[in-house]
Amino acid sequence: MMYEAILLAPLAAAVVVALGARVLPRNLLHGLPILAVGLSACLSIWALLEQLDGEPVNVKLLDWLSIGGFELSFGLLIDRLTALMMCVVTWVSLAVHVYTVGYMRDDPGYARFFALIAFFTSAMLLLVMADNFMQLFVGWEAVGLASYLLIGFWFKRPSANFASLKAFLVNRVGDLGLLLGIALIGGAAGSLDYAVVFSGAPGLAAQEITVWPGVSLPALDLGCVLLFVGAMGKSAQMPLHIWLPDSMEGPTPISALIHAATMVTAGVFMVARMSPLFEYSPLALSVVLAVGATTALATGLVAIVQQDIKRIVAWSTLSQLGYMMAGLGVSAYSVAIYHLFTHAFFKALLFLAAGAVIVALHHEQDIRRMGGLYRRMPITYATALIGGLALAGIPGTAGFFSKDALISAVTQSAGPVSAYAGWCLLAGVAVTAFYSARFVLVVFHGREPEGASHVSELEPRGLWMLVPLVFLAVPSLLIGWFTYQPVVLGEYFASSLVDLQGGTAGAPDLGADTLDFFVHGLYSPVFLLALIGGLSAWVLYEWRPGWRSRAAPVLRVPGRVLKLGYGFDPALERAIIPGARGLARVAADQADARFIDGLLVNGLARTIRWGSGVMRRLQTGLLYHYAFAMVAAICLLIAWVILVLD
Amino acid sequence: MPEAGLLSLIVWFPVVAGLLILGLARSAAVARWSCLAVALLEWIPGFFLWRAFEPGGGYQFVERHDWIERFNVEYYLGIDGIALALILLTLLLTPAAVVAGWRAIDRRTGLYYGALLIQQGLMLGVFCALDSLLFYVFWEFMLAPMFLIIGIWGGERRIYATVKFFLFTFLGSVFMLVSLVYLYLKAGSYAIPDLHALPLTLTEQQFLFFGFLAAFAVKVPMWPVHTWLPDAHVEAPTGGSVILAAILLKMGGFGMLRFSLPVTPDAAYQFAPLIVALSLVAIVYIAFVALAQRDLKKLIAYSSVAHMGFVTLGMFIPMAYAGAGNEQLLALGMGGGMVQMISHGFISAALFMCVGVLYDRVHSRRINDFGGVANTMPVFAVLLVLFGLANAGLPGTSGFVGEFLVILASFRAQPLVALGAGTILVLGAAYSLYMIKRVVFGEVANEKVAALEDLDTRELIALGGMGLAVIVLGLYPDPLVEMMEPSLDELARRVLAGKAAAW
Amino acid sequence: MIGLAHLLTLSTILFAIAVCGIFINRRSVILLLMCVELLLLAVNFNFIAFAYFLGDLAGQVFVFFILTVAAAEAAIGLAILVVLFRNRISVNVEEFSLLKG
Amino acid sequence: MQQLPEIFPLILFYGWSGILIAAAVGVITARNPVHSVLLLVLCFVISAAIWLLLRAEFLAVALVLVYVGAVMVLLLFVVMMLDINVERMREGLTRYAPLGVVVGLLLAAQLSSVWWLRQSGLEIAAPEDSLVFEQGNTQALGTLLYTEHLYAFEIAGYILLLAIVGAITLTLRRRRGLRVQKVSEQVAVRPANRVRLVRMPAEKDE
Repeated sequence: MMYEAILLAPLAAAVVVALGARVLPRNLLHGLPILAVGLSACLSIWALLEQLDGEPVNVKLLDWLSIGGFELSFGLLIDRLTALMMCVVTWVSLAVHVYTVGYMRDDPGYARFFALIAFFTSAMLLLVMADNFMQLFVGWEAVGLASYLLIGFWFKRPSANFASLKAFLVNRVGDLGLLLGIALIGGAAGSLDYAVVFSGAPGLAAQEITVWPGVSLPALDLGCVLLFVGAMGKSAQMPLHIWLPDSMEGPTPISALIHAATMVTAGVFMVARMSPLFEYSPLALSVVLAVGATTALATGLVAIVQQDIKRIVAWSTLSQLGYMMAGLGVSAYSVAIYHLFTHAFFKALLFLAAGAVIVALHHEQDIRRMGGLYRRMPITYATALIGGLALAGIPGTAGFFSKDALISAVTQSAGPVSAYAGWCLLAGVAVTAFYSARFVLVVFHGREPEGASHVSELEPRGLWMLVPLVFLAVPSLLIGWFTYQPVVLGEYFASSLVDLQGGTAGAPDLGADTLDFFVHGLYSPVFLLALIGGLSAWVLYEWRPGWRSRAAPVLRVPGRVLKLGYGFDPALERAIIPGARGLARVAADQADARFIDGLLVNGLARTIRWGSGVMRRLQTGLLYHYAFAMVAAICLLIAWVILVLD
Repeated sequence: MPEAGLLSLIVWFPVVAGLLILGLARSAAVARWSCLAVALLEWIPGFFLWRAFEPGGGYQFVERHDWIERFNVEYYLGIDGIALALILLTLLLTPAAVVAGWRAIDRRTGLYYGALLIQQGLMLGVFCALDSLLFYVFWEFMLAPMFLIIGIWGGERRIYATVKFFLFTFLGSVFMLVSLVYLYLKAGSYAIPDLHALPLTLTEQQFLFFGFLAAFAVKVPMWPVHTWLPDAHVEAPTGGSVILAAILLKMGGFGMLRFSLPVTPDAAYQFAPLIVALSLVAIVYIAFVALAQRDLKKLIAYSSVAHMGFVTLGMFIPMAYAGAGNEQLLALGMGGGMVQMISHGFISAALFMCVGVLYDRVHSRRINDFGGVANTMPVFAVLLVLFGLANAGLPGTSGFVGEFLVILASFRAQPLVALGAGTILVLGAAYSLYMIKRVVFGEVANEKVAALEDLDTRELIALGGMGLAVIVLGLYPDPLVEMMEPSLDELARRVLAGKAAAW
Repeated sequence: MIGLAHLLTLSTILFAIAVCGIFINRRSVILLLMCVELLLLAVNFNFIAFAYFLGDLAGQVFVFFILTVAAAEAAIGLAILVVLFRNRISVNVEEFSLLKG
Repeated sequence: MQQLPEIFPLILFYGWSGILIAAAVGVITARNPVHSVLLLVLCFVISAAIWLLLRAEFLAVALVLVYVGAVMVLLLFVVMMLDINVERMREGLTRYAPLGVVVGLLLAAQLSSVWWLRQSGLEIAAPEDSLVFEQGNTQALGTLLYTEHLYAFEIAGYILLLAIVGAITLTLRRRRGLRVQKVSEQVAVRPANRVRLVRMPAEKDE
């Protein structure tokens, strides 16, 4: 009953708010969702505590349908992984809900917004609490729907509409992979229940799928790769990452909740959830590792050249998602999930801080028109700094614990692409530190732009926005100290994640306990790289800004490449979209209208009309022609009688 | 309520009422309200039908009387789960079709609403008929009211559209008649259960299969005999479009389940790859065609073709590649096809009604004439987005269920086919949401859009009801599937057992 | 003695003359009607001859009915002719081609 | 009945046949339609005579009565009634003559070929042996018509009726503006249709 309440409370609030948008008082419009999500959040903690000393729980909700040997149903599977995800989702969601009260205060779509984020919370919970693949897919698409509707929240803006459509369609490409993966597993295992499929994983590994007569592929490898394609879409891995930067068209709370903390990590969660399958497919793991590591470095580099405050954070999100994927790729599921966990807090924090800046500056998003805000917005500055430090992985912050552990796991793994991945991630550390520092320095330090004198973080939204910032800053700074030991070193995930390859165990760099790891971190090259990155940002943006213009000619070409995001977006906009449109036009106008309808269908009609025109000329209307025809026919008939019948 | 005669009541009540309205209704209001009343009254026997039906009980509510003794033609009615699902769909959607014409039909209303009800009765007759000649009679008579509805109240090119519609469907069904007559000569009976049991050689089955295919493929419609559909839809009044898309197209799929598969199982098995190929073309290629449409109704019509491609795909893919004896897979595919049909009935009807709502107000169906409708019609916008997303197969809506099951079945049979079919995930979303982006979102595009009024109560009830149905079917399709499953299992067994061996 | 051959030859000649007549007279509907009567007469000859030589009255019955129908045909035909003439002031066959496609 | 020489019917036959063929040729070649009709009458009369030779007495009489008496008179009537331009009617006679002759000959040749080809195998019973002609021809025919062919006979009657009705309706000319007594209306008339009672206020003296 409690578990159902966690899932359904936000949904109920969403429905009530949506239906009562015009009649409910304003207090209820935000009060109900906040209460509902708060309830879910508290119950999630309860669920987590239950799980700490209990067995996984499986609750059946509803028989969806059963046909052809498949019994599909909705059900809740709560184990430690789920419980952790539930806590992340509900607590970040709660913070964002509260923040939204301030952020969206003057928006005409106030009720719609709350209905949608409450709905999103439910959908995300549905996803993480799923006990079968079908429900996973339902939740998967439902969060995609919420994301689509929220990116396009300001539906009057053409750019928002374009971004939402793009996000949905790119996600759908990934979803296609996921759906095919599900279909494969369903077909091979004969069931879509996690329990059945996971217990049959070794058997699946031996199966082969006939893709084409004569061509067979290992079922599990193919299935895991397809599932990962789904994860690539949702978790925005290259090359399906293109939707995430554009999704910043949505309101900032959404960017924090959906496009940083929760939804985009669904892919990571999903791969972790499928660890019993991926463990039997080294090939799929290598793919995950390669894609993740590439994304981690490549998108981090792009973050350096962004000028839009939200896009910097967005590209950094991509990079961090790459880190998580890389962690999954070396079977360090617990570490990847741990990074997901910490990242949710500090990335949401960064987004919310960015949102506070944006609101304070009256929807100015260009960092070149910002600066020196630390005086005007001290609390925001402090929290953003904490977020930046955590993102850069400075020892002691939450980000340090998760990221260093993750890098350790990757660099010590021994897969075919481990070396490449290790170098990517290490280089990524410096890059991360660089753009984090740049973000904080450019926005909060430096010269104050003109007209900024009246800026204040207390006015006009006040506490509604500051409380969530502080609330998120605390775990971003401190949570590593409490959780590192049990989650990464301990056996927290032993019951929910399968790690046959030994991704985390046997990594000496992980330290003996939390303090050991912290001290170890201070000496590690990772910290050094982070310091180098951060310091170079300080040099270029604070100490000697002039050096930037001097370096500009040298960096023009790489800068351009990065600004274009390696050409993915231009390729989409100049080649794929026009190509699809052209294909559609050809299909519609030439193939369908002209060929099938024009040539075949109407052509047939024309042929008949032509034929009847010819036949018509035989009908002269003159009597003797008919008479002649009759007599001639009689002659022929008689001739036939004489010659043939005799 | 007594079960005997229930089917006759359901079939003939609207026909008689329609004739009465056609003959007697003097004013538009009388015609409208009485038609709506009849359509809603039909729900009562429909409800009893639903309650009294026992899944797995074979053909039920059977009525059997001699009709033309000389040729052993019978008045033979009866339903299984498959037919019941479609009957309920018809009953539920007819009131929506009535409401759809409420504003737009302002001349010869009596004739219009009479024709609508007669159409309903005849369609129900098709689903109920267990005598193949009776089936054929209903099947052909069904064309007449639709012919009138499009031909009289249609748009500018209505004559072209009706002639095309009529010729296409008629040509197809003539081949079916030939097949039926051959079967009669062979079996000495027109009763469908007898035809199911009739042993046939493979060659016979091949010819019969194509005879049936000609009729059903046109109705579904399958690529490349689909071009009548966009024209018919574009010219038809909204109510006509609703009926056409929601129910008339389902005749094709229903016919395949009633005739093509069980009567000629071995030929179906043999030609399944062909049907699968055509279905794939319909899904992928037609989706592209839909993407390029500038007319709302055409877009939805093409998307109907693509979605009905899923129906045929689901029915034939399990046979195309999987080995014989895989009954569960076949039941899965056919079940997916059936769910897809029911779901598409609601979704396409709702989408056409949405277009009708816009057309009633703006008198245009061109996508470019709209933009920013959400600003002036928020409730309508929510519903249109819902139906658009359902059309894109979003989970939680009924559109997902069928596609999911069909892809599940396809992948087991042939992964590449599943990949091709799966592109609907992207393409379907592309054309649905691209349309929504241009119509619903954005700034108010012009004065006409600025002057739009939101839905009135009638429209809201009709569209809201369909929206509810779409969501309920998406979240809880179990009752629907449970109703059909025994029939599908039975059918799958029969099909896979084959006939040529018996001969 | 008159043989069957005599009669058949006669009817053949009569028939041929009537057919010739249809082709020669391309003008007058009346003449066409008359030729048709001649054709029927030729046919009647055959029936009567066979009735005689086969000793079966059915042939004569047939002739009886042919006469009846021919009379009806002539009546209607002439009526049409009159109406036609009244409307077109002509019985010229070449001027009538209403059925021209 | 006195026996005539065998040759006598044959002579009659040849003579009448000659006249018949000549008259038929005349029908199709005569310049004046009236001549054609008259020649056609001759044809029918001669035919009737030949039919008598073939013991079809009733039909011969019927032919003369019905055809010569009714149909041909009708034809003649029409021909004379309609003011036909004879000269124009005859144009092109020679133009199409060859074609007509060719077609006619072809047909004749084909028809006779049937006869010549089949002649050998066909056994024709001697007419004297036939019992059918024992009783009077009219009686025999009547018996047959009213028993075996009763339905056909009835239908023939209807056809004739139809022809009568058809001919009348076709040729009946309704003239506009003709003042005719409409009896039914006169009978059905009511006082209200003829007399209108009007209530007038009485005139007041000012």
